[in-house]
Amino acid sequence: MNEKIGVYVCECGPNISDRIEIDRVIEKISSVEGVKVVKKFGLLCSNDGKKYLADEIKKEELTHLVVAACSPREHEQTFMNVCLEAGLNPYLFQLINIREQCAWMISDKEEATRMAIKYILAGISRVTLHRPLLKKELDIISDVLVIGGGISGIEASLSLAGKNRKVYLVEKKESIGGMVKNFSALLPYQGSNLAVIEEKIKQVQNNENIEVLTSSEVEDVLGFLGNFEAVIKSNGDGSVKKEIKIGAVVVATGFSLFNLKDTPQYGYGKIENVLDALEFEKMSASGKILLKNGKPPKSVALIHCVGREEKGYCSKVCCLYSIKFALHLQDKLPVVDVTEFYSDLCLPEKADQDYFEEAKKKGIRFIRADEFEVKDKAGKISVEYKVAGGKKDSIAVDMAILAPAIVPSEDTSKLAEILNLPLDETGFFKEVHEMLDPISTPIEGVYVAGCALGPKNIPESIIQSQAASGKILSSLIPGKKIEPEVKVSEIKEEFCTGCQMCLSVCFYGAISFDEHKGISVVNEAICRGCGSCVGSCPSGAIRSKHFTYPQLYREVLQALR
Amino acid sequence: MNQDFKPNLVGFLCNWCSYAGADLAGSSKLEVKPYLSVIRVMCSSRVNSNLVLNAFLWGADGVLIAGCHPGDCHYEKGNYYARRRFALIKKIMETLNLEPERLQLSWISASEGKRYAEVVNKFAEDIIQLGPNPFRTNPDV
Amino acid sequence: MSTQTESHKNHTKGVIISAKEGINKAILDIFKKSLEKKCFDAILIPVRVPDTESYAWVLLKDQSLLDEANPLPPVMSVQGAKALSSLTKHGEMTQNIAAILRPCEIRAAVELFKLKQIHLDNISLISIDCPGAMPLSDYVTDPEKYKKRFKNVLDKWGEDDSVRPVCHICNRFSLPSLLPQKSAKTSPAKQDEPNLAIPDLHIGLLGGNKEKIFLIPVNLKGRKILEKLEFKPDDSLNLWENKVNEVQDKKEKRRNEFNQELRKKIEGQEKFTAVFDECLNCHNCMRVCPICYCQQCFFDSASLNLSPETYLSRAEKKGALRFPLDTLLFHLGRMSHMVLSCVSCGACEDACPMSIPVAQIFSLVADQTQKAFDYTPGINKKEPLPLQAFLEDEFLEVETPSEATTPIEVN
Amino acid sequence: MKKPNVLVIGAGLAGMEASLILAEAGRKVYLVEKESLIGGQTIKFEEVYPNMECATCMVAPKQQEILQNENIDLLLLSKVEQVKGSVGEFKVKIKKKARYVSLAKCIGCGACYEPCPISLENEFEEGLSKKKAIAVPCPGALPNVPAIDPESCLRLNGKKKECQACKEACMFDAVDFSEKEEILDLEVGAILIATGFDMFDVKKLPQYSYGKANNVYTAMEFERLYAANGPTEGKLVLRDGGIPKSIGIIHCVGRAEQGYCSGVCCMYSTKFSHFLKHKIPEAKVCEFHSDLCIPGKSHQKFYQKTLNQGIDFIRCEDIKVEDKNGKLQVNYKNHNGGKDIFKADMIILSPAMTARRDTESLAEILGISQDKKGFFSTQSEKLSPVSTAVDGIFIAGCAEGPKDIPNSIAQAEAAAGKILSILS
Repeated sequence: MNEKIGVYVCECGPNISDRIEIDRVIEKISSVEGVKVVKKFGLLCSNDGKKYLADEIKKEELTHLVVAACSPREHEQTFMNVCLEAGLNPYLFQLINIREQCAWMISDKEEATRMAIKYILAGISRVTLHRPLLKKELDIISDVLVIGGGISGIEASLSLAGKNRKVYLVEKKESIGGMVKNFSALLPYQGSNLAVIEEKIKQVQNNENIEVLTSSEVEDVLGFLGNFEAVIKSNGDGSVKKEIKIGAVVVATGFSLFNLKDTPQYGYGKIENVLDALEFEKMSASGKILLKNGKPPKSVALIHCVGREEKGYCSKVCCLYSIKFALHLQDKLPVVDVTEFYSDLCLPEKADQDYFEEAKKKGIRFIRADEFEVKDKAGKISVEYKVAGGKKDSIAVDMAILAPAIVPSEDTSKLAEILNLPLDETGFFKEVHEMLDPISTPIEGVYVAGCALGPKNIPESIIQSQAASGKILSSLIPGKKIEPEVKVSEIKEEFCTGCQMCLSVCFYGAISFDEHKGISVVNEAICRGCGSCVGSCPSGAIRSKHFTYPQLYREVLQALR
Repeated sequence: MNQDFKPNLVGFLCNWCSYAGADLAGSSKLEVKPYLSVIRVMCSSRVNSNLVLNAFLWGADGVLIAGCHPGDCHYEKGNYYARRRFALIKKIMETLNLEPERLQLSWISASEGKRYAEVVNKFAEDIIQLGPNPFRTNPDV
Repeated sequence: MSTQTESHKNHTKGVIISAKEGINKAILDIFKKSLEKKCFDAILIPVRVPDTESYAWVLLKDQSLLDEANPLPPVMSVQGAKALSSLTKHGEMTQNIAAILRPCEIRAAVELFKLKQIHLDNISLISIDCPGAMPLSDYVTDPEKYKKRFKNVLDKWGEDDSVRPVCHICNRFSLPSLLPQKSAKTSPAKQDEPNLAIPDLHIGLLGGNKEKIFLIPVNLKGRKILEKLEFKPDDSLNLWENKVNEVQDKKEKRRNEFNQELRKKIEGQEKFTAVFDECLNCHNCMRVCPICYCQQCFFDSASLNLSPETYLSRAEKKGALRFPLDTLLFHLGRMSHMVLSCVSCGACEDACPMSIPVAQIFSLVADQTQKAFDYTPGINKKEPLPLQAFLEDEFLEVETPSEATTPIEVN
Repeated sequence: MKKPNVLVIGAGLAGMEASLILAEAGRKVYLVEKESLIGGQTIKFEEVYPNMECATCMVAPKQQEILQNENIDLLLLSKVEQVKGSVGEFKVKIKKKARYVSLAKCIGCGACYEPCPISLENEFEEGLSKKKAIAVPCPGALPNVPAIDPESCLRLNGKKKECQACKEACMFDAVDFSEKEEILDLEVGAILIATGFDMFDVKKLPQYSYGKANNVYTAMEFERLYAANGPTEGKLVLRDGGIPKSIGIIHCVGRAEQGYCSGVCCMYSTKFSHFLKHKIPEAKVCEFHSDLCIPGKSHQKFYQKTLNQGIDFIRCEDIKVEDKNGKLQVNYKNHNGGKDIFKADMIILSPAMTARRDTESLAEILGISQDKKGFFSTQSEKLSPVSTAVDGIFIAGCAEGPKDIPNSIAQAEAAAGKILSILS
């Protein structure tokens, strides 16, 4: 043992010195093997204190530093920086929390001192096992792959593409624009006219930093933030394959509509002039709102929440676009009587309610009802329903427009497999954290925006795309390197038996299996250092740097002294 | 029961919730019994039978594992795995009747300083009632 | 039990084969035929080692050598799953292999499959009703005697207690206990599809009182094999089925009583330590255990590498410290690592030079822990290992309640 | 080329998120917060729906990052006074009030609270508890450094010039009565408004008897009442000391007056029921709502779960709360027009989220407009939902309108993205 350990006890003013007999602590500690100096200081986190520590490290040529002061959550970083300045690897340092854990918790001075000594001894015996850890720096690719050419994908591409950032926009269909292209109009306060969208589409096509790959699909994506490789299959013309390197991926694959075959009671597909929302959007976009018989409808029923019960969630946008339809019908047709059937009006945004009031003023009828039956009665459509209180009722209309629930687009699960992303029970992509990190996924560098995450209106989708761009623009700066976590897991090859327990418990997909060697491999650029894999490995083949078994055992043994 | 018995308790606390909860207990100056030695780990899922059994057989009178409440894990799912691993050890100890009461799992959030104090004090009392871990003095272990 | 017969009624028809010249002969004839008919390219089967009384696993290609084979030897010298693992750990079989295994060996094989220590592609697993095996230590003292005694074991199925204690209380000795069951917490992986069944064929001995044996196709693959062998699996197998149920019920009962007794004997720190007092730390139990697949056991104290000083201080506290060290740590640790997959095959106990009832203890703990996790090892290839999965609302009882979690009483 | 700095107004969830992203990109961020602590409204919540996560645990790591990040210059107790110039070259005047306690010297031991002779209503705790003239608003507040309230401090308001109880108690010489308010001049390339929201003042609606009847609470009050770090340390005790056995939760308080649905009240009210039922299983909990607004893929599931716990959800109108000598009574008109009553010993009001009172003055300073609901207005009709009419000025979070947490975060990230792309 040729360690030169320096132990410094912070008095933290009276906070520690009043409640712990620091001198007894010092006396007890100084005899410990490997300890070169034990000293106390008034307030180590103060500027004087930091300077003092730095000087001590140099003067005493310390190989390890132990500071007994406050919680690591307060000042671990502070003292690690001091180590850096003084030329000591910051991971050869241990902060012992004798303030929160002893001085402030234990009123009996005798006991507090006893525990403080325990903690410091533990820290000393632990620190001697510390290994210097070095920050790694990885080069990054700043180009981005955007999957899906709808409004979300378009927005993401536009806000990302730049002079030193190329964007690959992959669209399954033969042209970009997505669902929005079918719309007759947008809500007045959500982008009043479609020109804005056509403009955006043009901008994409004219942007030399955006490579649009239509009739194409992503076949494979591998890698991690800053260094992904993807294979794009352009099956438009006999499946050409293209390999690209990108630093991040934005998934914006949008949505599709609930399959109305699953709710036959609405008569969709069986009864003439029963349309779904998308069909009506197209119809009114074409400017000809006509029945099959070529005449304009005189009465229209709009039915909300179709499939809501089956899917178990509210799709948020149906109430509003149904109101939009109603106003549009009134606007375009000389005489038309419009009725909206809803369960709960969902008007969650600040301008929504005015829009609804406007519709009411203009004579749109709103009826809360459920248990619908849509029937064909002598060429007319009869909508039968139950109102609150249980009373049955019905009306006859020329046209019925159904608002089906928003559901994940067909190839969501396929793509989830390719990207190794989780889905939630509704089948949409799952956020890494529903509240705090709503557009990120467990795979760092892969983001999801728009309706691929769940039902959303257009502004929300755009916001999410810009959010994804924000994350990418701040983490992938051309020429800048990224610094992955250093307290990560590593696998001792000779002990690994290849049972892949660790793979199954790693939430971030940081561990892969090397078929050739028959062992698991940690990708240090992805690992966040939680240590779950270590806990899962029966052979002890995985060690988490800075939290190794021997280091923790040392702490346990001291605890049992 | 031995009045002046001072149990040696080992506590594995996750960095993000429980350790923060402990800090809050301290900064709120709540009285906590001076028997638990806290060992900080990044996530409760780092703790497994290897650590717990060693502590226990080396004579720890009690071992506490504390992490974020289910659903709150800083690493999303860690504490669910931790719970299963703990349940296994607990079940083994129960079956062999090796005083399973000496093992405890508690969810303590960063805002639950008071709860931290409660949990630790209650645990200490229970263990004092139980007396020293027989393995302390067992030369065979 | 009832559910078991339910789930396996769908496919209880089979072939009745006469065994006038003895069970072995009957079985071996089937295998010879299967090699001729190219059902398999080779067979993994226990064979008596020439001029000895011991048995070894042999991968047979030449059918003439089958005469020395013994599909149901009186002892379990090597756990079949271990043999299968050493055969296929590093890649799948390129030819069709049949392996004839006891139920516990099949289940161990499935666990090893989940642990990626075994490849089951192109391997037909054939299970056989198992009457249990003789304790190895007894057998080697006087093979002749115990071979005779083994015949009696086969006659008095489940009654002769000269078999190893874990065999005597084994409740998974036949096909029904190898079939996936509907489970309380039915996860998608736990559906009861016949094609999830692990063995393709099962050889039934029960109820045939040594005059006939039963050949039971368990899944599609099994049926195909029988076709190739020109067997029509349409004999009804009530005889076998009823006997299985009868023995099963007896054994379940016996197992419970036995475990209750055992528990009394070993529970508590003092008794438990005493049980392992004689342990030599030879770690044979670990080496022969099919589930212990680690290259090096974590609990070979090497991995702890503690300084002498720590041992001194431990000795100081205790007054004395026994070496070699960490006997209990090894056993409890090994238990915590493998007991959820333990199939109670008894290999560990056979291997213990000090005849510590290690298999009985592990089997007892296995019952309890596996029940707690609603997990039966070796039944369903698709079901994840308990420590690889979790449910969000489970094991709520293991968390010690405190004010924040317990509702307040309103007077 | 020197990258322009960014001014972020408001250190709530949105402001913090944006600041961290901008700082990671290497931008210098001036984060202006008018309070003495960071974290905004979210840190008042014990749990957030739908997964009932502990808000403190969620937010604390972000707060720590903010305090430790060198690229972020945190200006507490500060207000934007004046903004001149245009995108890329805004000139900003900040008025920074005196804290009278040095962030550098104070270590948050709290020795100074106890000797202070003055105690006043703690606004952070919605007035449910008192605090000293020198104090942190709640345990665990970050930065963990008290501030002195100059209005009530005897020395600073001149009532007792010689008082220096706190200064004497402080071992770190962190208390400094001479500290003066400062004016800071900053140059920034872009500005992000993340000033958050206020709650509708329920006193305006006498029919709910708030302030008259003892046990009528606002949602925010209830949030603090059940927070583990709140005035009762999470114990559910009413103002009169009892434990509620029958609780009514009233939605849409102020919706009619404001003319919009706030989008989150149905969910947080459901959260309350969920908590109450868990805490007091035999309690009767009743939610009075108009339309249930539970958009989003996971919200209905949470509602169903709570419903199955045995909560009554009653669709009704004309709700009135009466105090019948100490006992509360909810009178309402049910869906088929009949009158009904519900007897309760606790009422929780779920008020609308409104624009902050200071929105108008700030809008003026920034030269941007407000919508007719009083929130800052964006270019949403131009499909750029986080941009304002003024180039280089952006909005995130509830400053733009009522929002839940994920949408605020997304907006913050979006605004940061826009700023990074226009200033690169």
